[in-house]
Amino acid sequence: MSTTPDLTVRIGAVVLKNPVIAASGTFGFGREMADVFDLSQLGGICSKGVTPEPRVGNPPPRVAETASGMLNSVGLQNPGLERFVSEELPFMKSLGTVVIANIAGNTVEDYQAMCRRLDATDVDAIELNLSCPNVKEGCMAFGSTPTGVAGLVRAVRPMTRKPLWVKLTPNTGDIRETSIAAEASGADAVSLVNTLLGMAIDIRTRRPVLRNNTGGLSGPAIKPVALRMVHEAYQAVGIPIVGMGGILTGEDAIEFLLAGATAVQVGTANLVNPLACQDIMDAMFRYAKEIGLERIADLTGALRIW
Amino acid sequence: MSTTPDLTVRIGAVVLKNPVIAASGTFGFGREMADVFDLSQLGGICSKGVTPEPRVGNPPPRVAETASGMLNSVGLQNPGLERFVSEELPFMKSLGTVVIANIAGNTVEDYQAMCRRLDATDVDAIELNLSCPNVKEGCMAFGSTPTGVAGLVRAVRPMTRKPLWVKLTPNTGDIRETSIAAEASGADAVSLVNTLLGMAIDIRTRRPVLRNNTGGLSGPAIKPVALRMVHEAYQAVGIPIVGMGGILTGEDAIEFLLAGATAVQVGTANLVNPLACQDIMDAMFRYAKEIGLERIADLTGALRIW
Amino acid sequence: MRTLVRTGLVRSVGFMAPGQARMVVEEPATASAAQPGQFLEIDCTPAADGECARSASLRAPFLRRPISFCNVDRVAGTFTLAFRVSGAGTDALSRFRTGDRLSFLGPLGHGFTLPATGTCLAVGGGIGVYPLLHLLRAARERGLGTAAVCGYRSPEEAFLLDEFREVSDRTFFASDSGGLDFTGHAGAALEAFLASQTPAGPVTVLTCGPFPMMRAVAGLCARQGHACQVSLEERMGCGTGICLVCACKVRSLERGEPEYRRCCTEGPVFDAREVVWE
Amino acid sequence: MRTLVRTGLVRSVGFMAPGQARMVVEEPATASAAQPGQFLEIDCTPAADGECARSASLRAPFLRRPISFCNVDRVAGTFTLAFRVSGAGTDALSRFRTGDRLSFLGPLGHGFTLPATGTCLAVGGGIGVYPLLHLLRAARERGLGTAAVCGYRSPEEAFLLDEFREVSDRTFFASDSGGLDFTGHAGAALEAFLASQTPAGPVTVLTCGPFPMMRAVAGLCARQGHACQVSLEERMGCGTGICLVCACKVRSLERGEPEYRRCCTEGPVFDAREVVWE
Ligand SMILES: Cc1cc2nc3c(=O)[nH]c(=O)nc-3n(C[C@H](O)[C@H](O)[C@H](O)COP(=O)(O)OP(=O)(O)OC[C@H]3O[C@@H](n4cnc5c(N)ncnc54)[C@H](O)[C@@H]3O)c2cc1C
Ligand SMILES: Cc1cc2nc3c(=O)[nH]c(=O)nc-3n(C[C@H](O)[C@H](O)[C@H](O)COP(=O)(O)OP(=O)(O)OC[C@H]3O[C@@H](n4cnc5c(N)ncnc54)[C@H](O)[C@@H]3O)c2cc1C
Ligand SMILES: Cc1cc2nc3c(=O)[nH]c(=O)nc-3n(C[C@H](O)[C@H](O)[C@H](O)COP(=O)(O)O)c2cc1C
Ligand SMILES: Cc1cc2nc3c(=O)[nH]c(=O)nc-3n(C[C@H](O)[C@H](O)[C@H](O)COP(=O)(O)O)c2cc1C
Ligand code: FES
Ligand code: FES
Repeated sequence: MSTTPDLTVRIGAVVLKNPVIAASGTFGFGREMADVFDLSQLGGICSKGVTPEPRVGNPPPRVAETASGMLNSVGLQNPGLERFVSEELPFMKSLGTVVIANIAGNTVEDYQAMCRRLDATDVDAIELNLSCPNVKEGCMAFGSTPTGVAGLVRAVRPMTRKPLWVKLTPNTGDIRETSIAAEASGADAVSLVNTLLGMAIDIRTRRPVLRNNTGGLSGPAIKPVALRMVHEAYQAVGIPIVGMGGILTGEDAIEFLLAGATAVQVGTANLVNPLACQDIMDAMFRYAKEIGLERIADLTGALRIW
Repeated sequence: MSTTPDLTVRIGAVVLKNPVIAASGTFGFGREMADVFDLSQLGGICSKGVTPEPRVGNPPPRVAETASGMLNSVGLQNPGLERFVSEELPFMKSLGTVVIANIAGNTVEDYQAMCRRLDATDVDAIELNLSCPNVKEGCMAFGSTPTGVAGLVRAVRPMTRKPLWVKLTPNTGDIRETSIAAEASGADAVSLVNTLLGMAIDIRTRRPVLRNNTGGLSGPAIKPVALRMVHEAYQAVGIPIVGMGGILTGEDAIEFLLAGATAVQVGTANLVNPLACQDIMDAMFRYAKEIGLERIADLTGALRIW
Repeated sequence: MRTLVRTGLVRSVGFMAPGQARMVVEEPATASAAQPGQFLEIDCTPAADGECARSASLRAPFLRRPISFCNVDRVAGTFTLAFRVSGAGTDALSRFRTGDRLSFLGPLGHGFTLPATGTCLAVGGGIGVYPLLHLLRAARERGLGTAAVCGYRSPEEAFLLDEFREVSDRTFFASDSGGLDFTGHAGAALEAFLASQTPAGPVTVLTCGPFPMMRAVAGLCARQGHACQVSLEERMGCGTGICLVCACKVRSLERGEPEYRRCCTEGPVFDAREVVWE
Repeated sequence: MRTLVRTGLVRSVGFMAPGQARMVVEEPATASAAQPGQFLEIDCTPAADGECARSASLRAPFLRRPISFCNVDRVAGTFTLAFRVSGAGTDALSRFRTGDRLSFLGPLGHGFTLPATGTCLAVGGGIGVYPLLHLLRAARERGLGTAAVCGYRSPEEAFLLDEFREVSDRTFFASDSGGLDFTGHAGAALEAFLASQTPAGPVTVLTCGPFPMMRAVAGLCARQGHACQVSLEERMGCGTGICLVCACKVRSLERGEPEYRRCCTEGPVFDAREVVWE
């Protein structure tokens, strides 16, 4: 890619080559795709959600297809923080792109301890997952109310100098309030949105399709809701927004920038198209070139509401 | 239709021939479909949202297609309560099915006055729309918090002996809480759910596609969320639940019954298939027959969670 | 009971010009019923036989698309749809193949009203020319005079010229980039045409095309005292009148107050004097 | 870089038996690379040329579907997919036509491991027989002994019999309702087969089919001391290892603790001794 248009964006102190980040839980730790396309081109990679101890995850079935989307109930299957730091992070850092560690815990202390540990690594940013709908304790419970968000972010903030991105849940009455709480408590960015809590039923067995009964809805189905929330949050906070939810194409990504996102994460799209991130980066570049845009960053919030 | 299986369901005092109701705002007042299929077969018809005074609605564009769904921002265009009572209600009552009046207002007094007026009519039930995302004041503001719901329902309850169904919004942190508030304040049923607030952007013009900027998301895209909310509410309240959100086929409708709905409303499906309600009724009948079910009402809440 | 949901057999699909597709569909009842200016709400995925609403996961795109009748052959029991490929729906439609089944609702809407006598002067711009072909054929069958003023972007994108010649006493083709009878848009072409010709009897102008063009045409008709009917376009949900998303702002000739009417039911064709040109 | 996303040309589509479809696809690189027991993640809507991810509104159904190689012809550069129409995705797939483009990811997964010597005894039930055809052909090419024990619901639903005869030294066809070599399910058939035959050299059993059947087969192999590989089935998201939804419970032979492994990457084929049969 040539240098004009300039695709660089900044999330606080973190500079991304371009606004496209592979989303947490939909790109592993980058290993599976490392020989599929050149990952150094990516704006960034966000790790699968990491917890203090290893987690085996939920029993299968863990996936249900829905109209233009899917439900998942993986339940944060991961090797635990120590193995993440020793085995996965070095590999991710070797890829030549910005690396974000997505972390989740059951208690405030879990998050604090993980942030302290990550502070001593070369990870570029920490994404506090306050929005996983697939685990019994913590996580989404923190993220669904402004007080929950504020309490957690305030407790964690002193533990690290790393940029803190707070990933919020759409399963809330007002995303502005939780975003404002994150900003006021010291977050460097908010990531919007995680999955909507959903359910699918097999009428033959009269059972939920997912063994976990409910799961997180992602994919194009949720794009209108995610886009609205990014737009709302953009009017409410001054910190950068990392937008996501149903992005499949470059056009989708540009919609999120216009609504107020500084960067985007691409999740479910990677499942149906392993080259999704690359295709989206290419399409954004072409678009910027076509309309004679100098800096992609100028699109952020450029939506003209009626 | 023969009499076995028995498709009758009861929402409090209201007996429906079968669980299929045409949803508010997606069937007009029944006129357009009256010569398309035999409306007397329907479980019920819910009117377009009616307000105290006539409303012209929002400027166009009022619709945006989304992945497996649509956004609308009609904004409660309707002839006002008086003309509804004098011109539309008699026609609806002549159809030979249960008629539900869906009403919306800006203030508590609006709802009170409308309920008083409707009490003197032969409407079978009143659906309090506390969830329209397309009007500036009132409505969804009442429905998004438990205290809002409780305050409104309590104020309105003494105004009428008609059954009160309270239609709630999915744009809330916990549907159980608003459902419990409705029940505790005297609602006879809750209708779940109205549309999710969403947005679509035209990247060429950098404008929201909808002239109203945001709109209500409906259709199959929202089914997993609606189904989960019905399931949650069923575990929280004892009054019947009228389930809806993305029902397109008989299977979809049965999923809602299993999750806890006593009846369902079919909305957006009518737009793409004018015979949707009929097709769904037929499919439910066939299904019940095939599995040897005597009463469709036995499906309500029959989901076996893991 | 009125049959609203129908399935037709696709007889042929092809391109008339780049991005301009044409599909011939066989469904005799629809061909008989079709009135000029009416439209169908079309499902853009091939239908299994008789099927209307397929399961959610197979509806792609989700909503139907409104397309007007471009031509109708009652004897053969067929009708022609002509459309510009401008998005997911029309793209999917252009990929149908002979033998596919097409699911549609209709005929829908309030079409053009043919005058009792005189000349039907059809004025179209871009894809707005399509429904005018059916209109002119119907007018000629009624023994009315027929004339067509059609505006295109360029001669390369000018389609259906022969077809228009066939059904019109006079044709006048305009192109923004020159090379046809007139250089300029359809509104200006109409002015030139009316200045040079005196069509037989009272003239009724029937127009379809971009909003600014139709506004110019309506203005000219008002000044020159011709009756004028315009076919408006609005995004639709149902096409059948139940969802109220297709609001067109019109001013009732009796009441005078601007109000929203349904493009799919009270329209798409309105008396030009009713339209609020904003 | 590894090419993961490919597009092939559909050579033919048809039904072998009611609800049992077969599709032949040309894509030489895929045909060369395909290993027995591997699968593809298939997009169930025809692809425009080279296209992979189409716009959201046209992805229907949304996720890809895992389908195994049933047969491979490296010389012709083609492979065969055989599948039961059991839902929206496979239904859409069965409606493809000759000349359509098929988008897929793969070859994916860890397939069967052919032994160095002896006999490959393939045991399949229902649609589980499909991948065994490719397996037996590969085994024969390697000079191994081949035998097939296939279980069907009824003789009417017994497909690919001739194809299995062609690649197997011995075949033994079972049907739940009688009328073939054996009456009963594939597990019982295997027991009868092994009681009546002594295949050449050490026997490696490779099985694919319903879970209870494979459990029975694995139990028999454990008792009789045959190596056994089983092909598990789990709902998938990506097929490429990045989403972790396809968890299969297995017990590591070294560590012994049950753990979840990815059906799409560590599987679908596992050593029978690893599988947690619950
Ligand atoms: C009454 C009527 C008759 C029409 N007749 C014809 C015809 O004969 N030939 C023809 O080429 N076009 C016609 N159109 C326009 C045609 O409906 C649109 O071009 C088409 O819907 C675009 O769909 P798409 O999926 O290709 O585009 P997309 O932009 O992907 O569509 C997205 C959504 O917007 C709607 N939409 C987009 N553009 C328009 C538009 N111009 N008008 C209305 N809705 C739109 C679509 O229906 C869909 O809901 C007619 C429109 C109306 C209202
Ligand atoms: C590794 C592997 C190889 C396979 N090979 C074959 C084959 O060669 N021939 C064949 O007929 N079938 C095969 N299957 C099963 C096949 O994938 C399913 O029948 C198919 O996905 C059903 O999709 P559908 O849309 O028709 O059904 P739907 O029920 O509509 O599918 C809904 C969702 O559930 C998933 N699903 C449904 N049934 C299954 C199932 N049995 N296994 C996995 N996912 C399922 C679908 O992928 C989809 O995501 C294989 C499965 C796996 C895991
Ligand atoms: C299979 C799967 C696993 C996910 N795991 C995580 C996770 O571990 N941590 C997290 O913050 N989000 C997780 N997510 C949510 C995504 O990162 C993203 O927020 C969401 O899916 C919406 O974006 P999308 O529609 O582009 O997928 C997961 C999503 C999917 C589909
Ligand atoms: C065009 C349109 C208009 C609607 N108008 C109303 C309304 O006036 N009052 C109301 O309570 N709900 C209204 N709704 C919401 C529906 O009744 C229903 O709750 C929602 O669309 C979800 O169901 P569905 O996915 O089956 O459409 C409207 C929905 C649509 C699509
Ligand atoms: S499109 Fe639904 S009323 Fe016109
Ligand atoms: S299907 Fe995604 S990891 Fe196996």
